[in-house]
Amino acid sequence: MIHTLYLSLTLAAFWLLNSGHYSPLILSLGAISIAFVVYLAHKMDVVDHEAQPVHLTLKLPGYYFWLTQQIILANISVVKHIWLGNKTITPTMTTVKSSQKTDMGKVIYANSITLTPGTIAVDLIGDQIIVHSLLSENIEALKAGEMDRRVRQLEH
Amino acid sequence: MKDLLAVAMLSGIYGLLSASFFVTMDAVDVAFTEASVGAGISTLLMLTTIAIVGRFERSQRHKPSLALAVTFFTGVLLIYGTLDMPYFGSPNAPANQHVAPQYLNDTVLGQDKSVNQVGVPNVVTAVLASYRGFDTFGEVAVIFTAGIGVLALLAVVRRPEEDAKIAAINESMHQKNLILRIVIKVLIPFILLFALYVQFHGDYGPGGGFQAGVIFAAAFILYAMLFGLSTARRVINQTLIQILAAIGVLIYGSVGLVSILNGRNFLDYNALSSDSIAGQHLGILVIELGVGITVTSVMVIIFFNFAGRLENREANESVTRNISSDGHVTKEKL
Amino acid sequence: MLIAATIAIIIVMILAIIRGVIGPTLYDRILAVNMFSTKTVLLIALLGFVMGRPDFLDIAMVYALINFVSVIAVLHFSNDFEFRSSAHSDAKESKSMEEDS
Amino acid sequence: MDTALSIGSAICLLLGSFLCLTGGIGILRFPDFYTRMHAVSVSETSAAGMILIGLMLQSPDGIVVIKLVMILLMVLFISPASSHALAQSAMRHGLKPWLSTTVPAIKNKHNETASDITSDKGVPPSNL
Repeated sequence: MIHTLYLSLTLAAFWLLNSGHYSPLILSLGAISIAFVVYLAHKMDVVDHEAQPVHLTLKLPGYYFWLTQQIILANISVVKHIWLGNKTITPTMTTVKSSQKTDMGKVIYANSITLTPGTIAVDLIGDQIIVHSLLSENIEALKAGEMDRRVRQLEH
Repeated sequence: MKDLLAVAMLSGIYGLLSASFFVTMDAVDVAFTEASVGAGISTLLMLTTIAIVGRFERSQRHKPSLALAVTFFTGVLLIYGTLDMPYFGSPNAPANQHVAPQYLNDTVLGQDKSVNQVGVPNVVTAVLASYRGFDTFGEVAVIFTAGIGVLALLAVVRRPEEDAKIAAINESMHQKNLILRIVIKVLIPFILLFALYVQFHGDYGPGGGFQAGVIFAAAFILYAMLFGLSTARRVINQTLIQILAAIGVLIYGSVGLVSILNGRNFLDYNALSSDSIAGQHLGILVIELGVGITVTSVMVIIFFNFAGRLENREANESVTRNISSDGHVTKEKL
Repeated sequence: MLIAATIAIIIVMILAIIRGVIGPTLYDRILAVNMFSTKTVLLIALLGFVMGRPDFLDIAMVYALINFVSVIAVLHFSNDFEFRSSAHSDAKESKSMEEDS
Repeated sequence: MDTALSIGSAICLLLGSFLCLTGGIGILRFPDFYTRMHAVSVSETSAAGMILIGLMLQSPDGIVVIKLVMILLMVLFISPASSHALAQSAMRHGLKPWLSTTVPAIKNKHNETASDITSDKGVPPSNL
């Protein structure tokens, strides 16, 4: 129930922010559209704690702030190596263990790895994430577990 | 190039490129359609076809150089022909002297309510849906016919025993594509709502039934690809969607009939309401809805039948493979 | 500055097309298309500002979505494609490797 | 205030163009598919972010800013998913990555845990 409410609210915000036309006709069409989409979403079975992470709402902004910093730092290093050329890169592929319990947590962790330039989560099997990285230092940083810990904190 | 898949990828780039070109020419609505149809759905259907027929072209016996020469010659002639044409945007061009000035005067320039005949800020929508209502009706009929054609040629006969096998394949796929599955779960409601937003804001900005239908169908196609065709079939009833494709055309046509019954011409929306602007507005809204319904259903029908054929073939192949391996085993025993 | 950014993006689009044409593997081509369409999103947003018509942004949004759908489609059907390399592209790739390393 | 905004926007756009070009050079310069993905990832995160932020700073009204934010969020949400899907599919169809030979110490350590997925040192990538 709470997920339906959450979905309807986000959809309503999406419509209102995008629309820019607030005549009664358009608003009522918007309401009908939202109801229809929520109905379809229920029928498709895409309304649950995975798709609507209500419990994460308060914690996500802090995590994304930290992630943005990481992305900027990683960008600088990758840009440097693009200009320095192929001799300076040390591509590595290895597995990293993820300590998250839920699927949602694993997906956030894997997506954060991919979003950070220099590392790509190639595959996710059980709790092992196969990571390809441009530099071997990146893998070392991942293995140190800072990101893993932060995502795990997000789950609780 | 013999690799058809590479050709499909490059044609996707071509679609994106031509849409950017339309944007530079200020043809927003055309760019919108090109984005959703040219770069999106047609690439997707091409990929499905390649998956069915195989990736590599057979070696051809004829020489392509003659065809290339003819194409080149025609191209040169066409470019030579454009030299005689008026410059782009020239006020003396025939396109700007015939009916276009009246359309524009009636819609854009006549912002004054008493002059404005259509009352829709987006000129393209006004022209396509109101002045050119007949042509658009024809287009919808063409799309509907395409859907019927695909149904007639490719409709899959499904046997119930295959369902269990397909469901098992889907189950294994779920675990494999965990990340994509969750991302798409989050995304799908927003794609659907965005399609409806495009549908209903066609009066104000770029958009309308065609684009909205394609985006709406894209959401279903995404769902079918990630969650399996049989799950998607359970959500979207096949019979219902075939009926909806017809209903879309019927909605469009019946708007025309209502205006005839009110003593006006076919598709004259002024007849729908005592206030002519309100009538135009209502008429355009309803026919765009009809267009959207037909386009969505036909796209979904086409994709489902293509993909269903593929899935059936795979199921058959695995059946024959099992039989042949069984045969092998028995032979060894003998 | 808008014009400069537009030109930069067009140059990157050309680079992506080059990668799409020379391949050598199918995945490089998909990657090129993927990059090309992200750049198209940016290009359309920029053009909207250059031409003073910010309502182009809806199109940019459609692009972002459609791109995703087509990438997923390629990968979904990839099991049905015969992933075999021609000897020709093999040779080309290993040659370029030698030059690079 | 206006000049500050336009200077900020110009800096963002310039930086975005530079990052974009870097990504474009990376996709041509890097040796194999997986490393090229990193170059694309640069142009999709920071370059797109910088250009869109630059545009936000010179938007005429609120709704444009909101749409730009939405495009940015969408790009940031979709691009890791599609890169991941691409890499996953490439891996499963047996596209071998080109791995470095210059850092044997680290590589050997990882090879113990991941010998089944990595190809041998310095072997050029095989094609599909």
